[in-house]
Amino acid sequence: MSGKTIWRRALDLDHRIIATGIFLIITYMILSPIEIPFPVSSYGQQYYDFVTEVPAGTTVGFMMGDTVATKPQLKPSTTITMWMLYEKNCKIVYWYDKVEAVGLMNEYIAVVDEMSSRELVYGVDYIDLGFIAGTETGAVAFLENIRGVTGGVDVNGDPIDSFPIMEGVNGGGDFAYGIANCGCECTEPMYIRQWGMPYGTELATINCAMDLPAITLYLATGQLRATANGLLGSAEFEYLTGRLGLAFGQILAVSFAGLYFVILVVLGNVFYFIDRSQGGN
Amino acid sequence: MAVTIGMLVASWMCVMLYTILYGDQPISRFAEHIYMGTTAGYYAYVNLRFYWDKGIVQMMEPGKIHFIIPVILGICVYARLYTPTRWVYRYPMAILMGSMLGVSIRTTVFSQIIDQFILGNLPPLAPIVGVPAGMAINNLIIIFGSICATVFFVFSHDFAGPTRYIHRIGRLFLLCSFGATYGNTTSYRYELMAGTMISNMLRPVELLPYTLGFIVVVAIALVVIFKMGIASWD
Amino acid sequence: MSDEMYKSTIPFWIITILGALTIVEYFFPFIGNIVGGPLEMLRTYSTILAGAAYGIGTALLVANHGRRIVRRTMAPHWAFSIVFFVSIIVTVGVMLIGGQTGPQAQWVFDYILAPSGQCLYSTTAFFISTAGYRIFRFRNLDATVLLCSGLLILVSVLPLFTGPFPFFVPMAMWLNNVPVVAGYRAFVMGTSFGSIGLGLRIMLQKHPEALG
Amino acid sequence: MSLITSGRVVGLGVLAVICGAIYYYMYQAQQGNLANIRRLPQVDAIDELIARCVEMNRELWFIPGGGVMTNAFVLPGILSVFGILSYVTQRCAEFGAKIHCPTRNPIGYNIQYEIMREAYEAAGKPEEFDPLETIVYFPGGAMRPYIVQGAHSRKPAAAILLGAYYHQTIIFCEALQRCGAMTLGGTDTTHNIPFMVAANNYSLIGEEMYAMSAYLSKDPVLGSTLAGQDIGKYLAIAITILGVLLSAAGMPFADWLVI
Repeated sequence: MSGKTIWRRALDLDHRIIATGIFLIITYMILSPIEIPFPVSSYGQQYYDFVTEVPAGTTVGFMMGDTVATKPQLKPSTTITMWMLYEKNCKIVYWYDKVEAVGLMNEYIAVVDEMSSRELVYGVDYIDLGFIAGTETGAVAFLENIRGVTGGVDVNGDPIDSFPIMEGVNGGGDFAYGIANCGCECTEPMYIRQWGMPYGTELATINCAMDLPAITLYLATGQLRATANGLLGSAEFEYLTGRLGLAFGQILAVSFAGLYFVILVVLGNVFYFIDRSQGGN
Repeated sequence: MAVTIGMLVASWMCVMLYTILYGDQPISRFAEHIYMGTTAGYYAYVNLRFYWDKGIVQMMEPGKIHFIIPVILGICVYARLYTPTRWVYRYPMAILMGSMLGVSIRTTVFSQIIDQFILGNLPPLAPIVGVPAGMAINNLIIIFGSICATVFFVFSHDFAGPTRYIHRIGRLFLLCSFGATYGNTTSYRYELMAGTMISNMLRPVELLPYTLGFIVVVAIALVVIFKMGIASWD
Repeated sequence: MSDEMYKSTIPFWIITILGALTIVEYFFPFIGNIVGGPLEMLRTYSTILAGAAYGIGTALLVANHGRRIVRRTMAPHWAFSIVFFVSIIVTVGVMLIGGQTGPQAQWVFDYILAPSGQCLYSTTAFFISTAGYRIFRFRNLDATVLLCSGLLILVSVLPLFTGPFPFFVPMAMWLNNVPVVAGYRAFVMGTSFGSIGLGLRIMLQKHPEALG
Repeated sequence: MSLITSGRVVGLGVLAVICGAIYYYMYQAQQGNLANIRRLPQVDAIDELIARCVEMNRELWFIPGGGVMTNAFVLPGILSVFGILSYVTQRCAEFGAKIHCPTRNPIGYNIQYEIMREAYEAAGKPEEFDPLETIVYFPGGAMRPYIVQGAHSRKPAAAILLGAYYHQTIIFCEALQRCGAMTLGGTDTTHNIPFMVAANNYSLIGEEMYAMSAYLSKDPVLGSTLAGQDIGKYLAIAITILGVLLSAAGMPFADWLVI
């Protein structure tokens, strides 16, 4: 250890210790939460307004590309969106471009069914068109001709023409409003350019927090109407609709983890500069 | 019962997978291979089921015999696994790639170049005259910044002399944007972690003792593994 | 017909013609009337193809692990390959029995696939923390800009900070709506030009690696 | 019925200008007039990384990003790396550095396999290409533990991470940096580029990666196409400045662009 200052040694701290620290903080904060109020950001308000603005009774296209990894954050905003639309008697057409959504779809519908004041009827209130492979070409082909790509059947293999919800719906242009849950794949620009732009559909996305800066530019030009931004969006949405739940509990643990991160960055820099001023490298 | 066992399995899988943070050792490899098998099977099943339902089943229906084309092309993809017939897969790939390039180029030029860069920077979306001074300044910053940052991506010009300042300012604007993504992503990662722990490990509270007990078992096993030299700590 | 002809010339011409027609039909309605239908059909076909192509990864994986078990190479890792085979057989088996939304498949999804996926994904949190401690330094102006903007945005999305200090929110909003938009606009346009250029190079058959 | 779909005239014009400029520069290059392309400093970094591997007698890891090639959205990122892989493999073979390429792209695997085999042949050392070890395939999820554990036990001296990267970016960069590897990273996916920039020794931002691919290509004509893309950028900048001035003067310039 000769030639190493104490600062240098602090900087070489084993990464496993730092990792254990974050593990302990999050566990502790989840097991014994405290409550703090917070201001609602304009993105949350914008998304709330968008969902409120959808006229009662319209048919909404819903790309439900949630993944297992983003489920804890996006499930609240997704299910509350679905619930708000159902409360207005809107009809929703679901499909997904991700394999994992196959397992999540039923779970979300069950949650919404429980929240909803009325019984949801398959084929009248909603229809599940299943997984569409081929991401961008898949989306283009699907939005051009739904019956062509799905082969005229829904996820269970029943012909979609036998359901009243699909009357007169055969393309992206038939949805005046669309919502795309993009999970964490950053496919928002893809839906903007293949759905919102050519068909003029009013588009909003539900996405994880990291995509936000990359899509603020589309929000600024109005190509995208609104975004529910990750866990914060979910928490804000829960707050605005008065249905506090899962997201609200997590956001605190995340806050303390963020504090830990800020402290780590500051400490790392302080040690580094002291070490450098004392002749380290 | 199945639900309780499932929750236990879920939390134990998480504990075992988190041990990848402690180096290369058998516990995490075991969990990793389980995950690998499950995910490979699940993805392959759902995708091939799509191929089966939309291709083969549809082909059998009256009047839809033309769906035999994608069915055959789909089989051609697998020709690449065998060296002498490798070239066959080029046909399905060529069709895929041609369609993909076409559909992405034809709309990219609108949504990402014209609507975004050119129209987005112009009034009325970015008014400069007749609005509060703050807003006008903001819009000018956006226009100036985006032009500088575009110059950063110009490759046919050597940035020496005064133009190198434009290049440098462009880089700073880009880095500022990346910083924003970086902050959001950091919070997102912690959200993931909190979500994982809430939904898989720490809830429901009745099962918590089993999870904690398993953590202790794994910790002891790790100590043994590292002490006995089965895996190296450094 | 020579080998070269059907092994590489024709596939590349398929890309060129298909790509060019797809672009042209979007702009010219009279061409769209002629080739629009067939192209739409081809896109429908390509979704089916994409579904089929996904299985190739699993095929490769099975081949790799089978080889490992047969040759017993990379000891002792070949033993784990058996674990792999057990789990893939179980997964595909339960999905064949109950379908992709059946109760058994749902169990595997809910209690093995979903938690493991989330868990592996969330390990990024640890790596970000250690990277924050070891890598992110205010070394020069570039790094300082990146870090300051990152930290400001980070604290603005965490209620622990915005609760007591609400002024972080408007600051972050300004950052998000002004410099970030400027930077990303250029980035997005740059990558768009790049991808158009790349697509054109492939369509002009100057990128022979594209099909391998 | 109009000749051109309404609302798409300007887009067609812009596309035509870009394509025309690219074709023009390509034609000029074929005639022998190569365009002047700025040398990216990262090109020299590749040689530095390889030299480091030779010096330390350890492996160089080339990690192409994820994404499937059936997705147009990430296709440019995947395709642009093939040219770079070919170049790096050949350089490694020439200098005698060992290269290891764990890939997680199922369709790309075979293509990358062929590229590497051909590169070894081009360098005159086909016997050094080990089909089981030089390139290995992993499914998306399993790549993360493989890299983390592999970096821990095999300690590569240098790593090149290029392609369409998702959340793995920070795991890979941090794990590789931690084991002392020198890294060059680049991606075109917006949400992970910050980590590439912050955590790597050298980084390629977005379009620079495509440019590098054209630049390193054996065909000098491709490098010249970059100049064609630049014409598009100059055009966009010019229209923007003109538009801002005209609109400030009260003319409805934005309306002219949506015909």
